Amino acid sequence: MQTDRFVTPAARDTVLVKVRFFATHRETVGADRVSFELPGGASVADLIETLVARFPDIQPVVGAARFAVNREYAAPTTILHDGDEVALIPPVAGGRS
Amino acid sequence: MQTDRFVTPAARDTVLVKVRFFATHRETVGADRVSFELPGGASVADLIETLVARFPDIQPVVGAARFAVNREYAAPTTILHDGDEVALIPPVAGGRS
Amino acid sequence: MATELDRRFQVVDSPIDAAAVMRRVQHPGNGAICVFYGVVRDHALSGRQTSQLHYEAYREMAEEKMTEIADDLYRRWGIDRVAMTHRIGRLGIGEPSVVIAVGTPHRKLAFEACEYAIDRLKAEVPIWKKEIGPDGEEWVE
Amino acid sequence: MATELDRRFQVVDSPIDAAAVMRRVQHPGNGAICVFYGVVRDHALSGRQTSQLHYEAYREMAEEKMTEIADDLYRRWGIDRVAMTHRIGRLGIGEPSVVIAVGTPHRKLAFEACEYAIDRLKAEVPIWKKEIGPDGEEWVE
Repeated sequence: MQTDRFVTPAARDTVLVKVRFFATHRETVGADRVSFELPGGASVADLIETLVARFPDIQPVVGAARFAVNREYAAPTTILHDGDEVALIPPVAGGRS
Repeated sequence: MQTDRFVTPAARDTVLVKVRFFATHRETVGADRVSFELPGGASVADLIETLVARFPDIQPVVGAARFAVNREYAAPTTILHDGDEVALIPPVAGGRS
Repeated sequence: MATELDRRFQVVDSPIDAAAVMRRVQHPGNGAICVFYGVVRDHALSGRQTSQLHYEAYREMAEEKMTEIADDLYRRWGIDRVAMTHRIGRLGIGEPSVVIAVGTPHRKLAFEACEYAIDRLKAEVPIWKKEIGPDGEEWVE
Repeated sequence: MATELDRRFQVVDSPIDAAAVMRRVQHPGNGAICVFYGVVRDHALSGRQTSQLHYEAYREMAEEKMTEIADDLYRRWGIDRVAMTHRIGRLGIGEPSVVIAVGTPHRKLAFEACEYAIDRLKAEVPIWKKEIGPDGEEWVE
């Protein structure tokens, strides 16, 4: 379609993801979910960078977190898609007890 | 004491034991407990011999039994004392399930 | 005589109150409780169909043996929160014949001690079972 | 949607009905049922006294992960009789935070699979706990 040519690359490639926070992260951020708009092709690692820029207090605790994309554990290199649900998973304690 | 001399050795040395039967033994003997009078110094093995003489049907199953004297597992060589409770313990099944 | 402690090791002739067995191991230091149920199942070791089991016990010795097993749990692991109840008489499919509960601070030990207890119970405690099915009755040995 | 099968893997915010968890693994082929209770205890890993725990879950993922663990029980051992319920919110000492039941024909596998399930759950299922005691509150990591 002709109209496609006039959409800017930035607008076309933007992905909107929902990020969920739990436990110590939730308390640090002060919210249990926040939506982020990221450039197309952004990875989980890129999201974390954006996240730390917006919530600097989370930096000390984010290093120990795992990540889930759509409720599956995912590597930081995972590319995000529009509508994905990303969760920061702080360490779970139960392994020892 | 003088009277001791006139007690016959046989009478003096007799022990009375109570024998208990369970499960397949109980059904074979047709009773759950029987008392036996045995010569002093008799062992569990001697008791079993007496038992088989009185209840021949028990012979095929008694070989697999364990024995308990006063509710403790006991070897066939264990010497019995007056008033002992002897039990024949058929194999228990649960080891596998 | 019939203190709560005594009741930790019981042979009973009515349905087992599993909640009561668990209550006997309650302790604020428990982080884990492992409960084992031995249950009457529809197929016997013989492969034949079973409709009922009949359990018989040398009750006094059985309760003494259970107490000895508990003493060994204490000697091996320092565990003093264990309770065992074995039922005798006729049981239908799905009914528990034995319930063992073990409470410990951490979970690994709860599993290990509970499995040890039932293994010892099955090997040493004088309780017998007879399978009753469409093809007749037989003591299981 | 809310069939009995779905309810086998649950995060709940009220006291766990352990009898209901057990009912979900009932089967005439069961010879053994192993039930694990994770319980709030009075001393935390930190060694500090605890009076309450607060549990928080990523509920949707937690229930999916429990289902995955159950799938693995089936793949490894052919076990399809497993149920797990984890409670969230505030719990006092002695209250169960998690109950797992596994039913099998023979007992050895019931213990092995139940321990496997709780080990996996503790490592993978996104549920966190905060210790609340006289000295303050802290997320346990």
